[in-house]
Amino acid sequence: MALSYILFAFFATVAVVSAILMVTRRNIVHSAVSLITTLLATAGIFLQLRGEFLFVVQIILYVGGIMVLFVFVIMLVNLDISLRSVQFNRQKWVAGVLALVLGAQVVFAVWLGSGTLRLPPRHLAVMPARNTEAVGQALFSQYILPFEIASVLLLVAMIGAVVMAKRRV
Amino acid sequence: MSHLTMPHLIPTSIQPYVLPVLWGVVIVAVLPLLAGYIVLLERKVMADMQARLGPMRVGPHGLLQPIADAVKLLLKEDIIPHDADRLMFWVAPLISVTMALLAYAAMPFGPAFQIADLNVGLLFILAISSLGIYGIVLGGWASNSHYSLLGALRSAAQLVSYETAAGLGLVSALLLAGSLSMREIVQAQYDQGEWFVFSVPIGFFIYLVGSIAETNRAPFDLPEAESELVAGYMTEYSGFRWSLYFLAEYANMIIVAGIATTLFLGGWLRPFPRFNDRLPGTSVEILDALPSLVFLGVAAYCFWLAPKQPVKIQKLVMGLVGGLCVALAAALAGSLFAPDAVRLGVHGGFWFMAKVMAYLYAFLWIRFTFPRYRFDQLMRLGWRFLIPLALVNLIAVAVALVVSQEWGWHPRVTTILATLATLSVAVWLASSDEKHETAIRTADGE
Amino acid sequence: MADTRNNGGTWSGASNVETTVLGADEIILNMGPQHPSTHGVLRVKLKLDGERVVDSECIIGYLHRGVEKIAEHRSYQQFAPYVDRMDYVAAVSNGLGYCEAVEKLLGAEAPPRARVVRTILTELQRIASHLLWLGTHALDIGALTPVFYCFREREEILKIFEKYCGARLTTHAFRIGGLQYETYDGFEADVKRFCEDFATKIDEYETLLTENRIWVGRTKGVGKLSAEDAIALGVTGPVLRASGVKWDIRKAMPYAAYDQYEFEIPTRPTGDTYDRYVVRMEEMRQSRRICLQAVENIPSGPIMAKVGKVLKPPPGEVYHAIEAPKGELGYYIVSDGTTQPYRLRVRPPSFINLQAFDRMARGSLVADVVAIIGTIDIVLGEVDR
Amino acid sequence: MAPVPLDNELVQRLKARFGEAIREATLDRKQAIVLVAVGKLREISGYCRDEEKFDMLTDLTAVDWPKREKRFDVILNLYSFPKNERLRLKAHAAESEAVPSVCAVWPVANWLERECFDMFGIVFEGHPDLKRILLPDEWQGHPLRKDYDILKQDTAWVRENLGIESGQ
Repeated sequence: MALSYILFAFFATVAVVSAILMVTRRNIVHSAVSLITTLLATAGIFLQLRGEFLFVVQIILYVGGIMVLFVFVIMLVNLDISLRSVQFNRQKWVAGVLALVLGAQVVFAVWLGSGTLRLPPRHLAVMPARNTEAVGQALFSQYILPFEIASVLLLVAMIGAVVMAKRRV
Repeated sequence: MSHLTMPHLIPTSIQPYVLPVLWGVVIVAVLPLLAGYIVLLERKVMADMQARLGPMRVGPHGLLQPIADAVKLLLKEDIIPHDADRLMFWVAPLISVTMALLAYAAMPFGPAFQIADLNVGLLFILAISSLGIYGIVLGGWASNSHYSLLGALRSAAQLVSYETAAGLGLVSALLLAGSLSMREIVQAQYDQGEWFVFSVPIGFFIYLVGSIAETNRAPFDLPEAESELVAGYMTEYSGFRWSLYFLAEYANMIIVAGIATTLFLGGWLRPFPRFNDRLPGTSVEILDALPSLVFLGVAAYCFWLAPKQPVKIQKLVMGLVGGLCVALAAALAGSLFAPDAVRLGVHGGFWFMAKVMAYLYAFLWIRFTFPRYRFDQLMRLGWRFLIPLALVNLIAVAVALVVSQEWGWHPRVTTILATLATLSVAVWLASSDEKHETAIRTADGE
Repeated sequence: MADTRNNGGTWSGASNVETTVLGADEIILNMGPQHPSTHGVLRVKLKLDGERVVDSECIIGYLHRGVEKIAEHRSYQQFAPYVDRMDYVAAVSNGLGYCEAVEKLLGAEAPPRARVVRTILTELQRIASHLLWLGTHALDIGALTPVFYCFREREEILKIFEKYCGARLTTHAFRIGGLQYETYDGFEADVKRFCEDFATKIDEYETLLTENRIWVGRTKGVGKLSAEDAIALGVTGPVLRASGVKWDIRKAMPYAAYDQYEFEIPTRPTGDTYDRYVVRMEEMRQSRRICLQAVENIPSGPIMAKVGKVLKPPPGEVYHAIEAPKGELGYYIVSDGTTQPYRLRVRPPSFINLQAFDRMARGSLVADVVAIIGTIDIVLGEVDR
Repeated sequence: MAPVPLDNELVQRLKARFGEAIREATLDRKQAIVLVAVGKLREISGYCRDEEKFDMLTDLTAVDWPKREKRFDVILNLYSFPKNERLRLKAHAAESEAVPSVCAVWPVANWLERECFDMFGIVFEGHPDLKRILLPDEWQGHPLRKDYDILKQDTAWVRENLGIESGQ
């Protein structure tokens, strides 16, 4: 079990570090790449929980699909104009207060200790062995409604994109 | 890993760790050599199709050409453009190569030779190879030159759109296989006694076209089309860095061929797996003797050629190649009498590589006969023809399966009906596309 | 060679090249003069809106050697080799044009045997020039194989030239008044053998390209030129015939021995890249027919008219044009009675056909620009002179 | 062989239409040459194209006769597709005299006139974009003039751009 702790620690630190990197980088493409590493790290954690299907879908969808479009857009937009514009809009104080409140909540939860959290029994946390079929079954049996709603939502998004693109051409 | 026939030198406790590493090292070592020899094969086949000889100078019939190329690339000066983004410039080819090599983890080279039999094997390979796009996009952006940026954007758009088409082509075969693990897919083809290429031919066709586009091969090699964008995203790369991209491209080609073989051409299965009447008097199935006969034939040809070589050293190397073929033939023949697992392992490997090579030959053949698509035609083919066709094919195959299960018709009959239905839709799609295309041309012609 | 260093003077109002970067809606893409597919040192400045060409300007002159100025300081015989260096892909037909122009100036006439041999060599050169065009044009559009087939056939023709006059490319095969060398024995056999197996070879190219959906997709409707535009822009040769104008100097004003043979003039209605491809392929077949008819009976007799060593044409001027593979190649020679021409003007078909490039490229895509340059079939030696 | 005065219907129709603007018509080596006044060049070209059906300008060039006071001959070679005939219009122009451009009549004249300007320095008035076509923009002198010695080049441009001292 020692190995899984090491792996978890590794993935967690990579995720946090690259998230911080993403926010602080001056060069947009560097921040995009660090966002990709964050997503990959979370995929690693899914794998840790033996959720291979989720691991693979996370990579195909997020990193292989959406982030490619992000990087695509970054390159099409003319970088040097946006770099010259002011990055921060002087709301330091509001941001500071919010950060403090959030930090306090996190500290309080950790202080209470995991005993108070009503975590589901241990074995459920780990996904069943052949989880592709399991995910498929769950998706089309218990959660059929959210699945349909999600697909309608995607359809709306696609039609919106087509309409916007059409006008410009 | 239990089916591994390796003598148990390694204590079982650490076997699951050591063996994958061992196989990994073997693949990472063998792959550049294999990629190099595929480049030589490509140049030889291209030459043969163009009434000329191809590389003949380095080694007999140019057999040592890949080594010469590799050494040249190592010695070439490694230029980094003036204000390129150095970090990205360095990382981009690395991303491409690592993703290409990583995808071999789930590739079943034979019943015995597979690093990790994930139960999401196919999806894993697709996911990892889709990460390869970053190598191209970041490389194009980092070299900070007008041409390579245009090339990078074009290849990203092409890869993303053809990945969907190829993926949908694969899904139609997955419906029949019922599982994502590469090993179970091959097993399903053995159980159904039929390669999926015969039951879902249109899926195979879509995947063939999609895979050509996905590896930037002609006639879809627009990103590095010499005449317009000079060399696309690779323009600013030179020396070893450039060869990393080159290695990534050929590794991707082998992966794509591997997927097609596993899914459509029955992975490591022998052409007629169930036909097993024996050679008279021995326990050897007739078809099993085939591979060793092939290698014996090649060896004979090499020995016949050897004395004809002009230079003494070439005689020697040609003899060496002949010897190698004889050794392979002996190994294949020897394994016939070894325990079952070894025989299956060795022969499976041979058949897998034979099919991969056949698939790659189709790549090369297509490359030298077709001119290049224009970028808008390429996109139009992808989005207006291939993806809709793949969706229709998917629905048709699904309906065929349900019909064969519910009404008890023989699955082969329903799949053939599904193929015919999809074909008619394809013809309609092509003709409507044609009319539309001429409409555009006449519109912007005036 | 309009240089861009001065402040954009060469371009109607656009700012200097460096400032228009990707972000703005239009970019200026500079192709050449060292671009792999500009068939020599041609530089094209394209103003692009995305992938579509909005405006284009051809900048030429990189290969200008001042041939017409040199002609005024050379005797008529001395100038003949210079003519081969203009359209170096079809040197023999340049030579034919020049020799016939000077013969017209002198009022001399080449003997029948010389005229027939000249016709055969010129038609072989036309096939060779079209083969080189087909190979490089297909290579630009991405078909890797035809170029090797075309060069294999072209090699046969160059061997015949080499056997006849010792040179393959810049042959200087003809002299003013006729021929320098008698045809080597076996000349008729070589030409006949080439023509025989060329028929199957040209079908080979057709199977590779004509019905190829991608080839048709890349060439049909690309670089359209209507008949009126073609005549207005002075375009001649295969480009004019592909726009539907049935005109060929070999038929309109026969020269050499063309009036003795029958052959058709291929034309196509729409005048796009595909039609020009079909016209040139058909022209190769017709040239083969001419060669076969000519080789049957080459008249015997002298190969050189009596024009004497020192040529002093009486004062006056003449314009003589022939049908070169690229179009109408004309020589306007003014003589002042001395041994050197007073003024020698060459009417270069590539130079004038290239002017139609802007009309064809406007509104097409960047990838088509390469196909359009290929389809006009220009040789920069002739464009720049 | 010497040029013979020519008087066929075409010349008569031209004379009827333009009177003394048609200076002379000769036949040299069976090719018709009509000398016209340079001022009327554009009208005569328009007439030739529309009424006389000379729909293609095959070539436009010039010849330099330094000893004459109107030193340049501007030569227009016309061709008629319907009549399968050639005609050569010639106009005398002095060194600084502007010749009316025929770009409006035959668009092919655009590059041909630019080359004439580049080589002879003849200014074509009414040309859309008259600038050098073969030589670099900053080149001094017009090479095809008889007084432009073949050895003398624009040494300044050569030294500055090609870095060759002797210009040879």
